[in-house]
Amino acid sequence: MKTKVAVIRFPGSNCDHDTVLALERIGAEPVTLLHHADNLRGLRYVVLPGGFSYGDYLRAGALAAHAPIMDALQEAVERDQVRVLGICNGFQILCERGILPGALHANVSGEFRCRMEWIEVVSTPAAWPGFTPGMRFRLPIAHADGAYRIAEGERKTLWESHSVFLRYHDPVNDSQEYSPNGSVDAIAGISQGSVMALMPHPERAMEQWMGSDDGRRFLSLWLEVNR
Amino acid sequence: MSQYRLRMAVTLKPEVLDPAGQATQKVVAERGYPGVVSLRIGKLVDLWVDASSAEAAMALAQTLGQDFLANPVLERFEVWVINDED
Amino acid sequence: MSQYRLRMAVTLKPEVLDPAGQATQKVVAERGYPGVVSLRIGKLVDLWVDASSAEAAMALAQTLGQDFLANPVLERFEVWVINDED
Amino acid sequence: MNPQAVGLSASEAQVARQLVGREPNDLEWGLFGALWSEHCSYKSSRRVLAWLPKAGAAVVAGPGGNAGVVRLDDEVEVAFKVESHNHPSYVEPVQGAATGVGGIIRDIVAMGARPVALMDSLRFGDDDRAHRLLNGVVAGVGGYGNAIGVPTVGGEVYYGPGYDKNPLVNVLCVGTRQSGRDVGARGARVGQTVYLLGQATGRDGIHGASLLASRDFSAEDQDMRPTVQVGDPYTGKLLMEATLAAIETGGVAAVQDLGAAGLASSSSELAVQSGVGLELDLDQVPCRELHMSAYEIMLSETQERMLLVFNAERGKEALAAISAWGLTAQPIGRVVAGGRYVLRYEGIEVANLEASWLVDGCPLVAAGSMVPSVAPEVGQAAESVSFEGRDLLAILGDPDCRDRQPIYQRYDSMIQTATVWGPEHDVAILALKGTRYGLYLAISGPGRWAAVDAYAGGRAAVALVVARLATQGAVPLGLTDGLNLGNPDKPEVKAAFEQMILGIREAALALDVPVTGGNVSFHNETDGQAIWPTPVIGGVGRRERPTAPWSDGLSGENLRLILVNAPLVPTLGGSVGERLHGILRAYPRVRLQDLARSAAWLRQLSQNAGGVRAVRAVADGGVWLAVVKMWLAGSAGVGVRLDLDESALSWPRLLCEEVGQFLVAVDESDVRIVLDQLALHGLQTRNLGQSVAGTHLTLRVNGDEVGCWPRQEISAAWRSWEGERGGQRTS
Ligand SMILES: Nc1ncnc2c1ncn2[C@@H]1O[C@H](COP(=O)(O)OP(=O)(O)O)[C@@H](O)[C@H]1O
Ligand SMILES: [Mg+2]
Repeated sequence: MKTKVAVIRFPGSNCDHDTVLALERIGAEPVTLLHHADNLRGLRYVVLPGGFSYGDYLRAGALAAHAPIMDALQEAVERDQVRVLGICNGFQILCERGILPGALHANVSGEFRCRMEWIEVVSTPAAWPGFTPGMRFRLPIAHADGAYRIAEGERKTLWESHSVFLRYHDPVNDSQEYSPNGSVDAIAGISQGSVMALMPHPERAMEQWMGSDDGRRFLSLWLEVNR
Repeated sequence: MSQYRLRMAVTLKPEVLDPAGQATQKVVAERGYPGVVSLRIGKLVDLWVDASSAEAAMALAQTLGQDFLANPVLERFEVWVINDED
Repeated sequence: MSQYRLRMAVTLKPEVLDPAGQATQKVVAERGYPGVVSLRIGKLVDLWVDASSAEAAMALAQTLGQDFLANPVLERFEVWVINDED
Repeated sequence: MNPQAVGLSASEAQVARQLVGREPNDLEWGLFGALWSEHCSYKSSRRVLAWLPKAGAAVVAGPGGNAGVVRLDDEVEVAFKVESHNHPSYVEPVQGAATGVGGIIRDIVAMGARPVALMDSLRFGDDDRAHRLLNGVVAGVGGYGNAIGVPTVGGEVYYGPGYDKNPLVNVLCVGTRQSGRDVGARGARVGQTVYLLGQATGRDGIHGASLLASRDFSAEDQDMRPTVQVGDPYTGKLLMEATLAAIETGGVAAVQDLGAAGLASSSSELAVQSGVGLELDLDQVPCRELHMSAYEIMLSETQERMLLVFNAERGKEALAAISAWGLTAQPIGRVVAGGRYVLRYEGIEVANLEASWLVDGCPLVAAGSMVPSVAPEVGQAAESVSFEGRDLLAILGDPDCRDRQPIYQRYDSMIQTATVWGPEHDVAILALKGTRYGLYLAISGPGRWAAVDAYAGGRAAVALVVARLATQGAVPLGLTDGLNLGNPDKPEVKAAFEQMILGIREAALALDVPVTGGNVSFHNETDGQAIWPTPVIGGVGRRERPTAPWSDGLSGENLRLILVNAPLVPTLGGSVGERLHGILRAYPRVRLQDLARSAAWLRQLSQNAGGVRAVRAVADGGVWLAVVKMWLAGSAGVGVRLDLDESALSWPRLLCEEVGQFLVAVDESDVRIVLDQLALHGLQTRNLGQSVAGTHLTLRVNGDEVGCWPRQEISAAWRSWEGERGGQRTS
């Protein structure tokens, strides 16, 4: 039986289709749900894909955070520990909603950035033992607002609670301090409970010819399937 | 019911880096305008609100600020009522 | 020389389409906040300026508004001096 | 009203009066002014554009519609076109460029095709305003394309005087549709209702493109600039999805996007193309502002709008598909028999014309004769100029040559997950779902090469697109041309325009590619200073196995570097090399037959690669830049030894930019076979050197070592933007 995965589509989502294809590539059965739906149809896996949910003019993810589907999602997370993956705009929405701590702010360059990056797993999320520290993935980023920010006091808690999941990595200088967007502590993704989110796009790294097929490995680990 | 005009200033907290402001400040300096010590860019929201009183209008604006218009991790906001002469 | 703090509101001319305001207003209405008749989003620029007088500071801000901070085709701007208590 | 106020000449006004048989009212004058503007009527260009070859085996739709369409295979068709947004981008770079992207995307959508790729062709001056403009334009292109979810997979940028106050922003959009899903403006039938979809109409850019883009700029225009349109990619996305979903239902009879001259041009063109009349009720048009006049409603250039007509069978389903995207289609009129174009507002008939008067009535300027100009004398003076190592580094860092990463990393080039090769290559490759053919895209728009000899420039633009497609062995299917020039009323501009078209025509015929559509932008001229005539050519090609591209990087030692189709006497005319010495002479006329044979050889070879490990087309910066790019794109630990020994010709050989030359890297063991093959094809070759172990590039000219540079130094010279914010040019 294929695992069914909800892919949430807001009117301005634009990576929903790529995410659906990627999930199909690893043998899952994606089901697209619209932003105004008021329940998750009992699905246990949910992806919030990338894009510009309601234009993202005000702040990325700010308006989407209040969509009916997000009420349903929050309830499902709290009650049933439904597994959520936020990718790029999905990450921004989860932070805006307060399901994840912190916020994603304008890149330090002040510019959109689209290019391949290396990311490294920092800590194993309790719900996903398959991700182990030191694991590396080559995945593209494509965002203007990807600088992770969090209040200074909470930053410590974030580390102590092992919520820092992924960091950017510079293989040339083997640097831990490299970040393409100016995130604090080079944070590329965080996880708490059954929710994880990252700025890079695993769904865009599914074949060698895309520049990397590490996204397969990433999504398979998230879905807990053998690819 | 009357219509009230309110204005909200949404500014980045002082400790949050402002790439847009920095870039603008740099351009301003390069073009030879001395004296600009700091420049920060925020958002301005102009609201026209139907409400029973100025207080009710303010209360609505405050709610909007909290729920949508500002992100408390990065920003703070202030609202004021504007006279229509402005 | 003293330091002056000025604030500039850069707003879209009323006849110019404001996609940000439009999208925000629509969602605000859909989520059940009644009474918001119109919502427009502009830019706010906070300036800290070294100048010989408040007038000189204002003059600089006006120049910056014209040359950089607002595009006269789309926007207009107003500047005011802020007391540091604000 | 004085017809001059809407841009009509006295004689045009007289023709309009005769057609109408009475004095047109103000609104009618406004409609004539807009539709008979240069931008909408193509009055100065139409007769000359007719020279372009339109027929080809793959052509589904040639010029005339919103975009050309070619067949990729039995299932998939490709719609593509280039569009300019030059004036608006000067007035407001971010919004001007953004709305340019939005506009060309809607053209593709109006053909029933889903946009799959964008490319941008930009030109800026070399004054210090250039970086502000560039920054804004790049933000605008990215801001719209990234948000609407169409990847920008390539583009080009060049600099030159004359573009200072007339920057160019040309955007190519490519879309795909299923075969047989032909829609367009032709299908409206009597009795059907006309709907307007998308953004509410405001007073945006009234008469903008039609009037302002149809004459020159001067300093006095500052105060009369029209309200600039603002791009809204979010609404653009909803409009795109809703329109495509509606078309998908089979319920759409006709569709036309609203661009220049808004409702006036879209509705009258739809009427003429469908051979029907229209009655529009302007009270039904949703407006963003109060008290808009009929004139304003008809001529507003508010973005993100589409005109649709539904058929009886499936119209309801189409309307439902639209509302599923949160948009409402507003009925604004009906299709009637005959050809009458009637507008009503506030209960009164405000205009009553024949639609064809507006669309086809404008008197056209006669074309000159179809004789190519004589090639200007080039002379040898510049060929004797000699170069030093640091000149070569300067060429790498020249704004026309250097790395474009600071620009393209601001564009989402990967969304839709079909990009095999993106903007870091000279040709883009898309692996589309549902076809075994890859879609290959290239764009080229030499201004420097057309500056002195527009005919040579037109040929070169087409030649470079075909050459770039050939580096992957792709077969060109069709071309689109964006032609940017000054004021066509000036004899020298008109002549350059005609010569440029002749050049494009010659090259397209010789290389066997049709031109299926394009755009003409005149009046790129401020205070009497015009731009270089600038032909921007976009091309689409196809080949199987797109996910296994032929390399453009130097991947190992002991590869021989061979120059294929080397000119017997290379020239520096029009090159970056000679401009470094303050010279700008005529660019050489591309040897089209030799290019055709080289491309044929590459296509053949691409089936089995036969020892050729990497290929690049020579262009700006000549062989020198081609070698450097091939080297830097290859693996570390490989060095290059270049050895030129042709006495007086060595420097021109290295820096000649004549298109049609290819740099290939060949396995040492296959060199003999490859050279024999090339001889058989009648192609001249030159041995340039080889890849070696190591990390340096060494250059010897006529026995003297000119330089020996570590990879780091060459890379830094080419990435001369590093450290600059956003990589703008600093003069
Ligand atoms: N340079 C050109 N070469 C070939 N066809 C052209 C050229 N310029 C315009 N056309 C054709 O003329 C028609 C009208 O062009 P245009 O007014 O730019 O279309 P739109 O209004 O959709 O932008 C189109 O079919 C276009 O392809
Ligand atoms: Mg069109």
